[in-house]
Amino acid sequence: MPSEPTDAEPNWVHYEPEEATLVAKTTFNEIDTVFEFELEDRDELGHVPGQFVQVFVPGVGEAPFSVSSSPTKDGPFELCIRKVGSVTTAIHEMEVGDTLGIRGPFGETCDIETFKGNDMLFVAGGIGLAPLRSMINFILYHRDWFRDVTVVYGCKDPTEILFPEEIERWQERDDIRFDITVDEVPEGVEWDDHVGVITTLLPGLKIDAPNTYTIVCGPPVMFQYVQEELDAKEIPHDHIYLSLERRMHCGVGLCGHCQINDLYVCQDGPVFNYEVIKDRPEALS
Amino acid sequence: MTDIEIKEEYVTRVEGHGNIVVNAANGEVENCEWQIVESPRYFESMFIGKNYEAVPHITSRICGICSASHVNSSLKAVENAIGVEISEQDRKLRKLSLNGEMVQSHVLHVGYLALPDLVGSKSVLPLAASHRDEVETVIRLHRLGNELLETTAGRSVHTERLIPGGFSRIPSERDLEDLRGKLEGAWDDLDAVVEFLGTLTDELPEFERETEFISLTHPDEYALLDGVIYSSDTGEMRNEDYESIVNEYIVPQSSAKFTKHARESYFVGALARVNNNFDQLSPKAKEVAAAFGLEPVCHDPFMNNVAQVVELAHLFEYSIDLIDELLDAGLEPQSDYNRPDITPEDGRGIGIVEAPRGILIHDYTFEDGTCRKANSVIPTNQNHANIQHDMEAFVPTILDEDEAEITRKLEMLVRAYDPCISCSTHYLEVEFVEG
Amino acid sequence: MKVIRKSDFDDLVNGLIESDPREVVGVQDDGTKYVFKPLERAADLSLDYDVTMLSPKKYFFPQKERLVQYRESEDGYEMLRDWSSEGKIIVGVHPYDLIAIEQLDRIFIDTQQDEPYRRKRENSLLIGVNMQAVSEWSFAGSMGTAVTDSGFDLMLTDLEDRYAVEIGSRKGSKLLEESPVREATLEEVDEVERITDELPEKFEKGIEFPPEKLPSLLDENYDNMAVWDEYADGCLSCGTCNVICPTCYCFNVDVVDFITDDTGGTVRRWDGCLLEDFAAVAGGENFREETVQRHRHRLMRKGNYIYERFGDIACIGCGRCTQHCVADVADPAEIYNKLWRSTNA
Amino acid sequence: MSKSTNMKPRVAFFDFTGCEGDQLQVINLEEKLLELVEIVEIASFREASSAHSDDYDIAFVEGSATTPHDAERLEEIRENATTVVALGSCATIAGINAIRNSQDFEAVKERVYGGEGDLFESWSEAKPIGAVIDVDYEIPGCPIDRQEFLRVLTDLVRGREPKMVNYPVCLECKLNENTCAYLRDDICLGPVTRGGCNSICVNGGTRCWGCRGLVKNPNENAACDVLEEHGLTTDEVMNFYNLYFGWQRTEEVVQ
Ligand SMILES: Cc1cc2nc3c(=O)[nH]c(=O)nc-3n(C[C@H](O)[C@H](O)[C@H](O)COP(=O)(O)OP(=O)(O)OC[C@H]3O[C@@H](n4cnc5c(N)ncnc54)[C@H](O)[C@@H]3O)c2cc1C
Ligand code: SF4
Ligand code: SF4
Ligand code: SF4
Repeated sequence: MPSEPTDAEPNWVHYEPEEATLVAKTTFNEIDTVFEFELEDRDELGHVPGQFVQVFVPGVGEAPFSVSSSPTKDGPFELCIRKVGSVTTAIHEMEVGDTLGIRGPFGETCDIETFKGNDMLFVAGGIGLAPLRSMINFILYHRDWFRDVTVVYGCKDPTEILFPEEIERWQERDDIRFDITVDEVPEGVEWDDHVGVITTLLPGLKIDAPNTYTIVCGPPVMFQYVQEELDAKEIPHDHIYLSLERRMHCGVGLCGHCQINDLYVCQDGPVFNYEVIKDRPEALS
Repeated sequence: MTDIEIKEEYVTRVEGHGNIVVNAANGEVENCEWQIVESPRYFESMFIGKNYEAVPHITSRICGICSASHVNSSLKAVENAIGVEISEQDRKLRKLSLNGEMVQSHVLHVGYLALPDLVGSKSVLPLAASHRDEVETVIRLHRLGNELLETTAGRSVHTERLIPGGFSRIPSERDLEDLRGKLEGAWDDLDAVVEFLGTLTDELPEFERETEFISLTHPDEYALLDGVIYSSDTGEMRNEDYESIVNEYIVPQSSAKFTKHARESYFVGALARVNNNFDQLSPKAKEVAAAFGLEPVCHDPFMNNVAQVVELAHLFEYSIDLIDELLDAGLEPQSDYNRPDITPEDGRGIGIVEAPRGILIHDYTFEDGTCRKANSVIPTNQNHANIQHDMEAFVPTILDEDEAEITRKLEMLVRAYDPCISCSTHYLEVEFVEG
Repeated sequence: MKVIRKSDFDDLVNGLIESDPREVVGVQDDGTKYVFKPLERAADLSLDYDVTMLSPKKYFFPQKERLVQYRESEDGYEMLRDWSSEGKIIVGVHPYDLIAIEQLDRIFIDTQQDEPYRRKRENSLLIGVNMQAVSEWSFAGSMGTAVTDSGFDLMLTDLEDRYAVEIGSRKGSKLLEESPVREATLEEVDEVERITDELPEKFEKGIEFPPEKLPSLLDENYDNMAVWDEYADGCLSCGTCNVICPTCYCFNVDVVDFITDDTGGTVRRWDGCLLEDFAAVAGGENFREETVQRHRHRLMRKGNYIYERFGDIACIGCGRCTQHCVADVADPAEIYNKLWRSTNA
Repeated sequence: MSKSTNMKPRVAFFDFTGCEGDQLQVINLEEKLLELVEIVEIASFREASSAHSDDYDIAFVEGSATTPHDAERLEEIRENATTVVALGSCATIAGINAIRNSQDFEAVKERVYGGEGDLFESWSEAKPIGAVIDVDYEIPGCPIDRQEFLRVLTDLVRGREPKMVNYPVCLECKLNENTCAYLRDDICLGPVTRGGCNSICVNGGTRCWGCRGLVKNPNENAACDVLEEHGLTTDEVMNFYNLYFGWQRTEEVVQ
């Protein structure tokens, strides 16, 4: 006997998604698109930067995605999604006006309070820019709370650059340093900026290590190399945060799939302090 | 008269792969062949070196449609060879499993494979729109056969509970009571099929050819699981002599072996059983037979479909009787994971049952519980020669019709036999060769 | 403490079967083992069992459970919760299983607030029974889980023709209202005490150190590959030790629908961290690809991770995994003892 | 979200060397089959229909390939279909047909056809169809499980990737609260056999025979140890394995 849908207590996890409507989509390339969703029953998602939502596509499945927009942005929230499998493909096939299910926001992230008065360094690889963008825009909104802000972004090639217009605006600002690099430039593509893997950008940065907080997001292989560079700069390990990805079936610390040793990515993360995870052998490989 | 060239590859709505080839010029039949083009499966060889528990498991895979008959006949052969007896209760449950399969198979044949011919359709699927009630009736009856099989043997295709020495698990009394209720509830459906078919028998081509009918026979019952081989020409014979009864031989147009006994060919299956054992049919079955004017000895192969419907009535009544006997005696409980303690003797064993399509024979020799020699004679093999001779007699009578109609009628003839070619080895195709 | 005659207890159970809207389930002998299954009459109970195959966890956290149902309509999808709130009356739960349920309560109810679990749990009634027989694989005595004074609505102790009944909740005491029960005599109270005092000693197997030491023992031995490999080499990665365990609760969520329907739903079903694909993500990366990683993860989780998070040692020593592991490599007591000896030799 | 406006997918069934039990399982869907044909169009289903067309999207292929003629037909099917699904053990792992692969082929022919075994063309080995053409998906089982067939077809029609179960039968067997064969002096291939059948054979009181083939990474050494501990000789273990695993073990594991 299905239970009555009305008597749920709001704080309890009951797995029923909220309806959300796709109100806009902007396509960057064949595999990356940013989607704007509006919730049926509330105005705001109420997330903090770094948190994620579980997106349920009826008939296909559920998958976690970081919220890519900053909470300081009014109206619909944004998810930037790379097409890699069934759920992501189904979302890519949606048209404006279509609906799907959302649960969340979920997850623990970094406490932005502790960053106040410090330099901020963001290192994003590929689709890793999607979760960081929420934080970057939040920090730019409260720009005067922080000292220097630097974003380093690496992509496979120029066609895979996410949010190109926004990046242009960031690059035009003089209160933020934005460096970009691509691994390679395919024939016929115009590119007059840096070429090389992301770690080639890091040595050139002037960093006030004790007063810098770093947030990194990208594929697992990238972490290792970026960390070597950050160590070279002597950034304290508890000043470094990583956003990690695992398989998730609940988002609420039960299903066990996202477990890294004793930690749950969906609850203790997805944004982790490096000091916390560096001794967990399962975290980075 | 036009020349005729029929080459019907892979006759449809039969189990397995067979071709029909006919060519005629100036009203003269030049060639008329029933070809079996199923890829050889080499079953007899697969048994070699396998132990007595695996042999029936493999045998089942000879044919998806009559797997329970294969298992039952295989088990009889294994048990005879290694010296194992089963209980009366197990025998009755095995009979029920065999009944379930025969119901399933007959309904499949009459309702899904033959019926479309009679109403001029290519398959049963479009009939779901035009004859919804009839199709739903057929489906209900088909499922009932499967339920009989599932309740007793665990699964409808490739049984799991029938094992040497008995059953790994038996149904509960409640399962049997449920089943009995369903059987009792099926009479209306059967009556509906009888009535519907009655309106269509005019569609059956007219044809008769005298032939020999071979089946099992048993003094006390309409023989299905047990009995001895009986011929309408020569009477009762000894099961041990099956090789000299069936006389298997190889013909070039067929990867299945052909057989013959007293004449050039013989007939096995529902019509043979009804012809040979008519008196032992249940009362209801005899009523159905009367409704169609079927009485022994009937030499019209197209009446095989009718004989199957007659048997359906018998199988329902017989199953209800068996369940009553089991329930009256009370089920002897056994472990949910029964595995009889068997010390296999060396020896040879023959197992013969009536499969839906006729007598099915397995013959094994075991040493130390391991199969050293195996032979199988499959019902459809035994009918191939009869189909061939029927075709030879039938084609000249319909030569004035057009090719499409000749083809259709020849296919109907083949289908009437309900051939199960993947057993016999697999296909049906009519080939009209240039004349 | 109360006392009820066995025949009166049977009447009580039969009354529940007859009139309570909830299904009554209990421990029964299925011929080859004991299982919790729906009860047709009290006489079918086998309360002198040693251990059941699956634990009563299956009634609050079913093997397969619909979570959400959706229906396609003109303007999008309608999505409704679809899980059941139905509780059960469960008769014959041993103390270690009661403790396992209390652990799951702390996780599913107190901490993670899983509503499908909570509803079924809160609508249920647990009638416990003290062990009369001890499973040869169990080591509950050494885990401190052979007896318990909480987690039940009623707790029975067999006193030949009577049961001593301890009441654990208001729901429990209400249950007894209609039945002829009397206060236990002093002797009867003593007898129950003697039985429960002796119970922990009845186990032949045990861990050779106090369970409190388990979390730090595992911390120290995370890299003790000699021991982990010894067991993982024989492991079939079949997940048996996961699904059989009363404290395991990992799950997967699948979408299920049928081709011709415009409705469908999600189903959560038990998963196991020993299964090969458990920690694989889209794109092919598998974070615990090697059997030994998965095997170690399970034993770390039982003795360390859950403890760090929720404060419980998540192995209650029932021995089910030992009994049912086909390859005979799952026994936590044996593995923990080996680690203990290799560290304290 | 709006329902994608698909054309009716066209489905065809083909049979090679096998018992046609898998197609019978499709017919055994009973009423569901009638519902099914409202969603998909049956282009070819020889066992049940005389209608035939070479225009189809999804081809379900049952049976093993055993002759050069089979190979030609398979190539044709591959060319016509967008998606080829192997149906049942004979098609996915050569099934029991592979038992004879380890026997001397001359002896095999002799046993069945006496001196006239060469009248009929056949390879000395029975092969799964994946050894002859590219296969997109597999539905193992002898016979297939009806629910699994429906799940795969539903996935294909809805544009989802059908996923094959990759855990051993044991898992399902434990969930069904069966008494393990090894605890009752029997033997069983459940520990290395791909699940998805809901351990139906053990539920019926027997053992798993391995009909769905090996899981992706079976721990065969451990499974053999278990069998030997329960009294089987190495030869007997191999004989048991070769009921269904013959092809996989020679072609996939050993190579
Ligand atoms: C916290 C978090 C934030 C993420 N943020 C983003 C983002 O902003 N943008 C983005 O493009 N991607 C993000 N991802 C990755 C994204 O979740 C996966 O790409 C997605 O799950 C793939 O699903 P699929 O069905 O398309 O792929 P498939 O390959 O079809 O997935 C196969 C199945 O594997 C399971 N699965 C595989 N990987 C995951 C996973 N990571 N989580 C859950 N289930 C999985 C699912 O059950 C899925 O049905 C994030 C992941 C996490 C954990
Ligand atoms: S790990 Fe084993 S012994 Fe411990 S609680 Fe789980 S099943 Fe019981
Ligand atoms: S009976 Fe077979 S499938 Fe079941 S648990 Fe035992 S070994 Fe595994
Ligand atoms: S239990 Fe084994 S033999 Fe039986 S269906 Fe499943 S895989 Fe096949």
